[in-house]
This record gives sequence, structure tokens and C-alpha cells, in this order.
Amino acid sequence: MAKQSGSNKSRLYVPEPPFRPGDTPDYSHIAVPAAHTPPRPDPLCEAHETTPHATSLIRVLRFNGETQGDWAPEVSPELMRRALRDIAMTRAMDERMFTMQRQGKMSFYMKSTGEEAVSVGHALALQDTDMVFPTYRQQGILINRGASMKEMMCQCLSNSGDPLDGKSIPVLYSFKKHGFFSISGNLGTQLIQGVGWAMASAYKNSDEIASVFTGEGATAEGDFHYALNFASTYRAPCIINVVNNQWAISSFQGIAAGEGETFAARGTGYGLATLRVDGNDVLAVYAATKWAAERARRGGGATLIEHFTYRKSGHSTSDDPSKYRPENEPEVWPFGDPLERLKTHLIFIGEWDEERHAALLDECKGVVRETYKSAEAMGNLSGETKVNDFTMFEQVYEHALPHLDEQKRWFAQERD
Amino acid sequence: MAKQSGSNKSRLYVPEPPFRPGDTPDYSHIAVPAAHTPPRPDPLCEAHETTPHATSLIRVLRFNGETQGDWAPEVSPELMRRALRDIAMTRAMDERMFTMQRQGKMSFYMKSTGEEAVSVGHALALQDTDMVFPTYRQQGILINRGASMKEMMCQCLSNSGDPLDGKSIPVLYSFKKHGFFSISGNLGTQLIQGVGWAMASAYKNSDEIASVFTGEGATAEGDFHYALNFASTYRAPCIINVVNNQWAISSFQGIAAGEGETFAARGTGYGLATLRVDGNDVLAVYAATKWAAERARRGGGATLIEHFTYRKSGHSTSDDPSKYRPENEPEVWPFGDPLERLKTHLIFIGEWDEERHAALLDECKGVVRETYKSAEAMGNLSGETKVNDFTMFEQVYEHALPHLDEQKRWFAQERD
Amino acid sequence: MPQMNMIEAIRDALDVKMSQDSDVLVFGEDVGYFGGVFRATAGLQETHGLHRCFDTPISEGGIVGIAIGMAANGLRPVAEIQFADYIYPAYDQIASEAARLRYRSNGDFTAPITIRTPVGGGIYGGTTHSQSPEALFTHIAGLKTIIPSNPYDAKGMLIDAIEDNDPVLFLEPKRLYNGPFYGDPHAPAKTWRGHELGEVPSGHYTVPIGEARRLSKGEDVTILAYGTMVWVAQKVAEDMGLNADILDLRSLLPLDIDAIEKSVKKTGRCVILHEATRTSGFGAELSAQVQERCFYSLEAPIQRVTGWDTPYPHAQEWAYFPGPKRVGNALRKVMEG
Amino acid sequence: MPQMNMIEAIRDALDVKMSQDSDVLVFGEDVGYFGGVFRATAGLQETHGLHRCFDTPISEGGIVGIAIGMAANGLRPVAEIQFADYIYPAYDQIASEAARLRYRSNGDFTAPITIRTPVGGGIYGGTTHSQSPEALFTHIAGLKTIIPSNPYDAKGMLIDAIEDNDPVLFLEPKRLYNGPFYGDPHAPAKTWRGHELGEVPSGHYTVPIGEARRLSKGEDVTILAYGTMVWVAQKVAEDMGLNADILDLRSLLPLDIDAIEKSVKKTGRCVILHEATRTSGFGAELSAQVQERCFYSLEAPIQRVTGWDTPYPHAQEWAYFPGPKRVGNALRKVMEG
Ligand SMILES: Cc1ncc(C[n+]2csc(CCOP(=O)(O)OP(=O)(O)O)c2C)c(N)n1
Ligand SMILES: Cc1ncc(C[n+]2csc(CCOP(=O)(O)OP(=O)(O)O)c2C)c(N)n1
Ligand SMILES: [Mg+2]
Ligand SMILES: [Mg+2]
Repeated sequence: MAKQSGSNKSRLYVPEPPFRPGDTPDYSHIAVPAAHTPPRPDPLCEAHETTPHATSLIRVLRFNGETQGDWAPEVSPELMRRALRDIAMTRAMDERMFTMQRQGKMSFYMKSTGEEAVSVGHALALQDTDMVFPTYRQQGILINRGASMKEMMCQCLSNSGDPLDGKSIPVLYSFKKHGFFSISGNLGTQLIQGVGWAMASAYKNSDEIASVFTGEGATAEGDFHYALNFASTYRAPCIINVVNNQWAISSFQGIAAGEGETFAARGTGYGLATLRVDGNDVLAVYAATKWAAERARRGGGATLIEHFTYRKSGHSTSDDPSKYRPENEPEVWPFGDPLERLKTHLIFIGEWDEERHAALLDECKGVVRETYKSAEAMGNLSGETKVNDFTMFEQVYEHALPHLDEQKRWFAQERD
Repeated sequence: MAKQSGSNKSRLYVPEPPFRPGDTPDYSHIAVPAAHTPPRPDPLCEAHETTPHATSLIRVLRFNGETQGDWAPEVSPELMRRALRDIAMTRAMDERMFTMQRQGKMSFYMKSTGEEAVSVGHALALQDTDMVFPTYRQQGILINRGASMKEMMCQCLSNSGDPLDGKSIPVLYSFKKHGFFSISGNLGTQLIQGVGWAMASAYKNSDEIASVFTGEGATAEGDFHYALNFASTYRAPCIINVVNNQWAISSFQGIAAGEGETFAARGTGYGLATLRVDGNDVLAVYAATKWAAERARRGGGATLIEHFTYRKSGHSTSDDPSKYRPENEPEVWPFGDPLERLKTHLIFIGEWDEERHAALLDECKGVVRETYKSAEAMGNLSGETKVNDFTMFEQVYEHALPHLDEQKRWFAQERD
Repeated sequence: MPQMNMIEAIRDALDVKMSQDSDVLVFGEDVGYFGGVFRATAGLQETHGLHRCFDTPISEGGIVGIAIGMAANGLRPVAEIQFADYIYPAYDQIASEAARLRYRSNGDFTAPITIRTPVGGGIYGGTTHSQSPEALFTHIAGLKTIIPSNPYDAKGMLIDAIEDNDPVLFLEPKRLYNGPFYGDPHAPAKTWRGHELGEVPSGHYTVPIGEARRLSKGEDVTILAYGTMVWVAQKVAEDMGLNADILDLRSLLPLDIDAIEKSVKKTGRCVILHEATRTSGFGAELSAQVQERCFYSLEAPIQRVTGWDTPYPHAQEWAYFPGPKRVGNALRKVMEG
Repeated sequence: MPQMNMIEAIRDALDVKMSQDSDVLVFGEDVGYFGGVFRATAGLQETHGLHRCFDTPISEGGIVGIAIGMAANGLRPVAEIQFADYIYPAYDQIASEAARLRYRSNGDFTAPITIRTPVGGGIYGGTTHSQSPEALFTHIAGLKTIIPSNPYDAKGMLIDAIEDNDPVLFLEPKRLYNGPFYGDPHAPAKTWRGHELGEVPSGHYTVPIGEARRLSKGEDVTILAYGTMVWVAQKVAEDMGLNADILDLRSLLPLDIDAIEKSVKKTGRCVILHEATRTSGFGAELSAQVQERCFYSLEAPIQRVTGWDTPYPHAQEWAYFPGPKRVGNALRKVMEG
């Protein structure tokens, strides 16, 4: 099925995605397992007992709203409605911020649309004191943990309410009080830091675990290898999450890893437990996380979880995905939408209905709108950000060093 | 069995080798498979068909001298005697150079004693035009390919016969004419370069493949991950060799990789073919290499081979292994000695005898002695190296840049 | 004469070399089908084939690593690092390997690779899309580090870099891709259209590595600049009515020290500009060399105008950027000194 | 007062801190049971336990990566990089992460780590066991880079580094481990025994980061040196009978610029010494700052004596090393100038 743009007259093999702009994407070859999900072993099983899980797919929610299989978690309708709300809220916020970026209010924004179930399901299954080392697409964790949306928005607007004082680009949040590690603009680097954090936790005999994230594209960085390797050697209490949303800016997942194996399978050879989960199925994400968290907390070491999902939007506001993939690919992607799937289930079990759903979406929109308004009142990048320029000299070191003090003085003299 | 030095009052797990100085090493728990070696699949099989090979051990030579199993290669007695000679010669050279280093003739030396079958068996199975990216313990490849031993020795002596003009420390050979890439002092870096070399070979529609080496310790570097990953994505025609000689200076292999999986198994999750071979069995090394080389040459992509062996000597002349492992561990290591094992086989099939063996060892010793004499006549580091100091300014760039010319002039003015 | 912006000039250089020499391969993150996040490789895959211009995994170390291996095997790889801020995972492959392969093998093996990467601020990229790490590379013997400031130079220097038998780091001031930038973010953006350095000959030509370009001739003061700061220098000197000798260094290692020395000996005054962090920036080396060679001609202390010793902040971008005001102050100071 | 060589002083500093503070962990390649290839951690595992002093995989990036994570979780990790020549795989974790974590999170998270690593030549280590990469780190805002030249400072500075709330790179001139080295490889080796700086108090004390140490007071010339070159400077100045103000900088970032400025304003002459490659070495920054601050006091051009702009060769080690002859020549030149 793969075809090659340009002529490839040599034996050098370069992978290509199945569809490009102009093609009619057909994903019927991707088998969506209906009923057979791999069994749920004991969380303290031998790592190799999860080898089959690395190449199959853990699913709980069927498209018709039923739940199924070994992994179906016992969760209350309240918890599921909470999940639904967190997903809807994350999506509403993303929507709004994207639009506001287009209006020049901030330099940049990144949506997580289509993959919100990963962060929300994951966060629901952790304890709030567990430290997550997120990428820029886990805003759902902050929403779930009750971080102030206004602070998040102010960060994106780089205004006087920005807890980071304008130092970082939008979306690179830091919320220690919510167990949310400062996001680095450098891909991959936090993976091994999270493992170190978990080692410290073990050293201190604490129960807290770490949960680290990477996109599938960034698994190619050395830090991913370091993380798997150190986690294996020191049996660090952590979860290593690969969010496989099929795309890394314009590169399909076959560039990141070749076409031979899943991302979860990477962990097998390191002696780690490995799970591969339908990332659009919030209950499956929840169940897999619970399993891995229990394993880590009880001394079983690290688990690598691949969350199989799809990046519905562009990579960021700077990206136009129609340049490299068919425009309707997000719609024909065979795993559905995480919000819709959870909604269908809740309706199926009689705990939700269309009216309440519409009201929920409205409510989220309203909250986001009001919050945004109050955030923007504190400034935005196209107007007056109200960030004090002198803050740029702060937090380079704990205490300013003499040469920085001197430069600050120069700055003060030269600006007027 | 693992015990912990010092007290470990925390849950942080740190692996330890089974035996330390003072212990009586007992390796009876390491099962040496007698007859059951995994079957030999077609070299163009699917990668995952070699998954079992990553955790078992390919062996051909039994201790009693018989050969056995699927992998037993059809090799002539001449070829085997050639292998025997190469191993013996490598060992004799290592012996001599080690002694000479102790006498201050060179700054440093590294032996490959106990693991010569890996380089010799491997080189025998490649074509001489295949490019190897060796570590400092593959001198057997140079011996096999007929590199000038005198040049090798002059390199170690950093004298006027040193092809590298004294620029590099001993053992870091470079022999392009023998398909032997310049050895880097930085561990791991060459792995991904070898993959790039192989990609270029594929691009040029050449039949040449690359074979890259790492010790098991250095697999923890990012470059190992890059190599496996890029080899998988672009199906590069290469062999990735992990020489697991149990030790990385003072660290046992459980530090490098944790205790859960073999080094060969690392490749499974990358979708590479994986073989694990008794590295003290030169015929098994030969057979595995033949298989992997055929696979690569015929377009099947890369194979990861773990050569399971043992580093009998110290890491280098700067190391004293009795500080961290029992002194007699090399003797009780259950896989025997590569030279002895091949000799036993040749005698078993009636193609060798003790007398000829003694004569061979004598001959090697003689050749090495004479070669060393003529090499040392060209200088050594404790006496007059006869290296022209001005050569240090050469080969920084193709053509000297003005600032280097200037520095060379300063040097000339200031030295007398 | 064709008019090109800097991206087009870079793309044209790649196209010219790929057409001439089948050993030239181009690769990096998003450079294949998509043509690069700054579009510098757009269309090259279609023209030259999938195997000659392709995407790589997100692994800067791996990208430079394969480039070295390919180069050792006779090819001429041109690798893109998406932002210079992401070059550090490749630092070991560049500094320990590409730069030292020829030396440690005494010429037995070489690594004629070109690494292209965007540098500098001015696009609200914050700490991780704005850095100017040139000084971390000028300290590495065996490597060449160059940085054009306009389309004409970009094409000619890139072709020269690809043809060079040593590894070359080719830095692209991203704020100049679409036009010269004179330091005022509020002024209407200029394009290269109509600028004489936006006139880029088609086909093959080179701008030799190692030669500075004189922007303006003057007797009052020497300004040493490169990348974005070249245009800031020009504008400020003009606005001040200074008779300045402005050198666009273009090549940092090798450095055109003769041109610098001649100029400072004539003017007796020197101001050095760069966007990078001040301490141990390349300006330090320039200042040291000028001082060593022109000590007896200097009439005032050499001034450096640089980025502050902090990471490149996001919202405070223009407070960080060494803009016209600070450049002007330094010029006034050096003229008074 | 206990007599210690530099290795013993470093080990003692680690022991003191590990005894005082259970948050201090020590790890790196071969540092656990074996005690490090230079023996700096010998005995610490036995004394403090396997979980407090342990071996790591051969992965410099991983080592620094876990150190950052541990530090963010409240510990005080001290990581060893076996040779500074092998620090580059960790460059990204150091420069992009450890040094910038506090900044990018506006103080929400911090990385108080200490990285110890041996630098410099003098042991026939060739290109990959001799490097002095300090300038690659002094360019990084958010990091501190320090380098002791003797046992007393080594212990006090290492303790101060561990207690510092910012990441500190602690460079150990390996040629000084066993004794001061005055630049002549053929002279009988000196040990620290009997040297006043080999007298190392037991228990806790600090030598504060940021303060230079004056080796000798003089009016003729200022010599700025650090690491191995400190002793070469002392010997040459003595042999020449110069009245030299010799500053052992000890801390490169932060730099004790006040002490430097005061000294050069007094002497009017300045020679800067380092082993690292010349171009963009730390000497450039020193020269630039001295020139900026002391221009009107300078009576001769500032001289730099450094390693050549080549990799550190093996057999030609002593031709590369900026030894007494070259230092003497520079001093003569600056005195004449
Ligand atoms: C070290 C590094 N290299 C490159 C980049 C530029 N970059 C930012 S995001 C991205 C794609 C990441 O893809 P993936 O890991 O799949 O995550 P996703 O965006 O799909 O969530 C790239 C290449 C970067 N930020 N850091
Ligand atoms: C990047 C890097 N880190 C550390 C070292 C120091 N070092 C040299 S050899 C070695 C051990 C290597 O062990 P292994 O890979 O198992 O190879 P072996 O020596 O057993 O053949 C170490 C740590 C180095 N040379 N390069
Ligand atoms: Mg992705
Ligand atoms: Mg080993």
C-alpha cells in the first residue's frame, strides 16, 4: 500500500505513511479488536507475562456503549461523569485558546483534541501526590487535578497573572502544587528525570510514584532509552507513558520507530512490564494506569504504557496538517472520539442523556469564556502584557550573582 | 543470592553481582545448554521469529569437541585452523603488549583475552570489504584481516612508525584499508555512525554491509538506542554486535541493563532480528554472523547479536580486577576458553594434535616477539618516541587554517 | 537576477547541489514530504526522490550520527536540526566525533558533513526557540562554524559548506529568513524583495568560508557583527551618522582576523555585537583577539553588546534582545572613550 | 591537621556531607563498590550503604538526568562523570535542563545537583582523557562552574557546591590529584604531603564559591590561572623573580571580577593561562572583561597562554601543554610591552 513520492532508485528504505493529501484514507486494515482484550494479570506478575499486552490492545468501552473484558474497572457513575466533564473542559479550553491565538492574543498554542482521555483517565487513576512529568499535551491532568484555569490561561497569555512571569512560551506549565512538573521545550529530557524522581521516592521510602510522558515521536531521543534502562536497573516506581497519536508534527509513527513493532514493545527487551491501551477509551486508560500504579507502588517496578490515539488537530497553531495528511483522516480514524465514547457508555448504562450532555458542553464553554475574560484582563501579548521586564533577571540562580546584578543595572540605565 | 554491601535501609533497589572478592564463585546456576540450541530460521525470516533466539544461546561446539545442532556451519579444517591461529596470535600479541606496557614502553594497553573468538569468528564470516566499527577489544579482526602487526604495535608505541602519528592513545587503531573504522575513545558513538555507513551503502546499491560493536556496558549510551532505532526505520544493512563480557570496568552486567532481560532482547522491541550466541564458541559466532550478514546483504535489515563471553583480564593496564571480583572467577566461568574449545574440536575430528598446537603457540609467540622488536626499534613512549611534534597541528582540517598556521609558528619560535 | 528570500536561497543551494551531485543527501525532522518547519527543504523530496530527502526520527544525536557514517562512506549529507536549541543531544557526535574523526585517524577517515540549524530570537520563541549557541562550537577544533546574514551569502556559503571536506555548522538567523531586521519589532516588517542581497544568481556559485564581508566603510569605529545583528548595526550607525567600518563576519571559525585587524588599526575603536548570552560568548574571543593584535591602536575600550546572562525569555524578548538603543549607547561610549 | 591529597580531600568532603545529610547520594560509573577509577569514592558504599553510593549504567545523560529528578524531589545528588571528555552526552541535560529548570518554572522546581568530573592533561590520556571543557559551561546561564587547585580548596568548595541550591559543575584537575605539578613532566613528582594546602581540616568547612584565591602578591604583573596552570604560574614567576599577583580563580562562574580588576589596575599587565583550546576558551572571557574594566590601566596587551586549537594529542602531550617555557615567554612579552 505504501507508495513513494519521487523516485527511489536505491535500496535505501524510507518508510511512508499510507495516505497523503489527496488520498482517500482507508483504515479498514487496522483491526479494532471488538471483544478480545488481553487478560489482566496480577499487577505483581513477572514483566514478561505482559509481553502479549505490548502488541495487543487493552479496551474496555465498545462503540455501542457496553464495557467488556478483564480490564473493565469498577468505577462509579460519578467518577465517569467527572471524567466526561474533565475531557469536555479540556476540549473547551483548547478550542478557546486556539481561537484567541489566531486573534494574536498569544504567541502560540497547542491543543490535545482527540487525546484528552489519555491525560484525564491517567490522572483519575493516580494519587494527586504522584508527580507527573508531562508533555505539552497533558493539560487534561491539570484540569483533572483542579489547577486554576485562570493561571493556565495567564501563562499562555504571558501576562501579569502568569505564574511564570512570562519566561516560558505558552503551554509549558509548571504546577508543583498539583504534582505537575515544569514542562520542558526540549523533547524527551523529562523522561529520565522522572525516573530519578521515582528513585528518590523509593530512597525516601515514600509511596509516591512518578508518571512520565512522551509523544511517540520523541521516543527516538536518547532520554527515552535512559529512562527505560535506569527504570529497569533500579526498579524505579514509575510509569512511562508513550502517547502514540500517530503524528510527530508531519512525520507518521513509522518514522519514529520503524514499522516492525509497537511502541509498547520497546519495553519488553528492557525487562519492563508493558501495556498497550486504546487511548480513546478513558476506562481502559484508567484501568491500565491503576494496574501500573499499583505495580509501581508495591515494588514491582516500572511499566511502559503505550496510549494508542490520534492527534486530531494540527501539531500547534504554527502547523497546517492538511499539508501532509488527508483532511478527513481524523474523522475516519477507526477508534472514535474519547468524549463521544464515554458519553455513549454513560447513556447506555442510563447515567447520562443528550440533554445533560448538551448542558455540560455549554457549561464548560461558559466557564472557559468567563475564565478567559478574567485572564485576558491581566494582559496579553498583542497588547500590553504587563509583565515586568526586570523579572527576566530573576530565578536564573537562587540568589542573583554579581554579574547579573550588574547587567540588570545596565538594563535599567539603557532602557530610558 | 545477591547480597548487599553496606546496609540498604531504603526501597531503592541497586543490583549487585553474585560474587565479590573473597567469595567462592559458583556459577552452577548458569545453565550451559548442552544440546538444545534454538533452530536456525531462514535468514530472511520475519524479525519476530528470532525472538526466542534473544533469550536462548546459539552453540555449536560442545566441550567434548563435538559439534551439534542446526547452526553448525560447514567449514573446512583449513578455515578452522586459520581461526585457531588468529585467536592464538591475538592472544600472543595481547600478552606481549601487556608486558611491554608494564615496562613503560607505552602509556596503556587493553587485552581481549578470553573473547578473541568473537572478533575472529565474526571477521571470518564477513567479506573483507564490509566495514566494521569496532571497539578497543576487536583487535582479532585486524589480525584476521591481515593488517600489519608492526603498524598496530607502532600505534601502541606512539613511535615514528605509528600510522596515526602519535595522535591517539594505544589500541585506538584506524585501518581503512582493512575495513576497520577509526576507534573512538568515546563509548557508543560509532554504533549509529555504522548504521549511517550502512544506509549509504544501501543508497549506493552497494553490497557492502556494516558491522558495529559495543561492549554490554556501553549499550546504556543513547547511541545504542539511535542505532537500533535508525536501523529499524531505514532497514539498514548492518549487524549490531553487543559483546557481553560480563564486566564494564568494575560494573557487572546487571548495572548496564538491569537483571530482567538479555542484551539481545533489547532488539526485539525495535523489530530487529536478534541472536544470542556463545561467544567462546568460534563456530557459533561464525554461524550467527553468516546468518546476519546474509540477511543484511539480501535486504532483510539489521540483526542484533549478543556475544555472551567473559573478560578474563582487567579492563586495561590501568585496572586491577581483583578489587571487585573473585580472582579465580575467569577460571570457573562455565563457558570455557575459546582457544581451548576450538582446539578440542579440531583434535576430536582428527585435524589437529597437541604437538602442532604447541608449535602454533610457539610460532605465534615468535612472530609477535620479532615483530615487536622491529616495532620498538622505531621508538617508544618511555624513550624517544621519534614522533615529530609538529604533526600535532596536522589533520585538524583538510587544509591548515590561518590561525593554526600561526599557532604552529608560535610553537616553532617558543620551543627553542 | 532571481529575487529570493533566505529560505528560498537555502533551498536553491540544496537543489543545486543535489542536482549536481548524487552524493548529496538531505534529511532531518520534518524535512522530507513536508519540507521543513521553516520550509527550507520544500519540494526537494518531490524533485530528487524519497531516498535523497527524507524525514528522520526525532533524535538529533542519531541524525548527526548517521550523517557522519554516510560521510565516511563517501556521501555529502546535509542534516537539519530543527532549532539550534535542540542541537545539544547531538553535541557529542559533533564535538567528539565529526570534529575529531580526521584527527584521531590521522586523515584515514573524514566526516564532510553540513549541519544546518536556525538560530536567534525575534519570533517569541522563548528559551527553547531562540538560542545562539555559536560559541559552544567555535571552541571545537576540527569544526567550522559559519552564519550568513542575507540570501546571497546564504546560498553561496551553503554550497561552499557542502563542498568543504570538513564538517561545517551552518547557522541560519531565523529572524532574517523573510527580510532584513533592523532591530525594531514594531516597525513594519521588511522583505528581501528589492534588497540587493536578495538578488541571488541561479546555478552554482560559492561564497568562500573564512572571508568577512564589509557592509560599510568608515574611519570612526569598527563594528563586528554577524547574523541578525548585522542589520541592527547598519541601521544604528546610519541613524547616528557614524562613519563606521561594519564587518559582517559570516565565518566565525575560521575567522577573517586580517580584515578585523586592518579595520581596528584604522579606526582605533571597536564594538562587538551578538545575541548570545554574554559570558563566554563569541564576542569574548573577538574582543581578546582585537586586544591582542590592535592594543596600541585602541583609543577606547572595546565594547560588547550582547544578550543578557539569562535564558532567552518569552514575554521579555525585546528587553533581552540587544536592540538599537543598547547598540547606540555602546557606540556613543566607544566614541567618547 | 590531617594531610590529604586531592582525592582524599574530595572523598572526605563527600563523607562529611553524606554523614551529615541523608539526602546526599553519590553515584556514577564505577563509583560504587570499586570506588571510582580515580578512587574518589572509595569506601563510601561500605560506610554509607549501597543505596547511597552506587554504580550507574554507562550513560552520562542518564546519570545527570536522574540527578535532576532526584534533586527536584528533595535530594542532593552528587554525580561523577568519569572523565570530562565524556560529559557531552549529558550536555543537553546540563545546559537545557539542570541550568534552566529554575528559570523556566520561575522557581517552582530547582535542580541542586553537583557534577564532579576530572579535567586536564598530563597523564598521556590523549584526545579523550585530557580535555578542559570549562568554557562550554561558563556560557550557560543558570550553572556554576568551579575548579579547585589543591586539597584544601577541593574539600571546602565541594562541600559548598553540595550545599548550593543551584547546579554546580565541579572540575577536578586530574594532574593535581596526587600533588602540585609545576609543568615539568621530567622533574620528580611532588606530592601534597608537606604542602600547606595539603593540610585539610577534618569535618565541615566551606570555601565559598565565587572568591578567587591570591597565591602571591606582587606589583609587576597579574597572572590569572586556575586548575593545573596555577602551579605552573607560581613556579615560572618564582623562577623569573617576578613580583607577580597570581590569582587562582577557583570559581569561573561566578567570577571574582573585583579581585581581578583590582589587581590589574594595580599591575597594569595581565597574563591569562589555561590548558583548554585557545579559541573561545575561558581566557577569552577573562581577557574581554579585563580589557573592558582596566583599559586605561593596561600597559601592554593582555596575553593568553593556552592549549593549541587542536585536539589534545597523545605522544605530543608536552608539546601541546602550555608549559613553563611558553608561560615564561608570555610573561617576558607582557613585561616588555
Ligand atoms: C529535542 C527536540 N527536538 C525537536 C523538537 C521540535 N519538536 C517539538 S514537538 C515535535 C514533535 C513531537 O512529536 P511527538 O513526540 O509524537 O509528540 P506530539 O506532538 O505528537 O504530542 C518536534 C519535532 C523539540 N521540541 N525538542
Ligand atoms: C562516553 C564514555 N563514557 C565512559 C567511558 C570510560 N570507559 C571506558 S571503557 C568503559 C567500560 C566499557 O564497558 P563495556 O562496554 O562492557 O566494554 P568492555 O570494556 O567490557 O569491552 C568505560 C566506562 C568512555 N570511554 N566513554
Ligand atoms: Mg505524536
Ligand atoms: Mg563489557
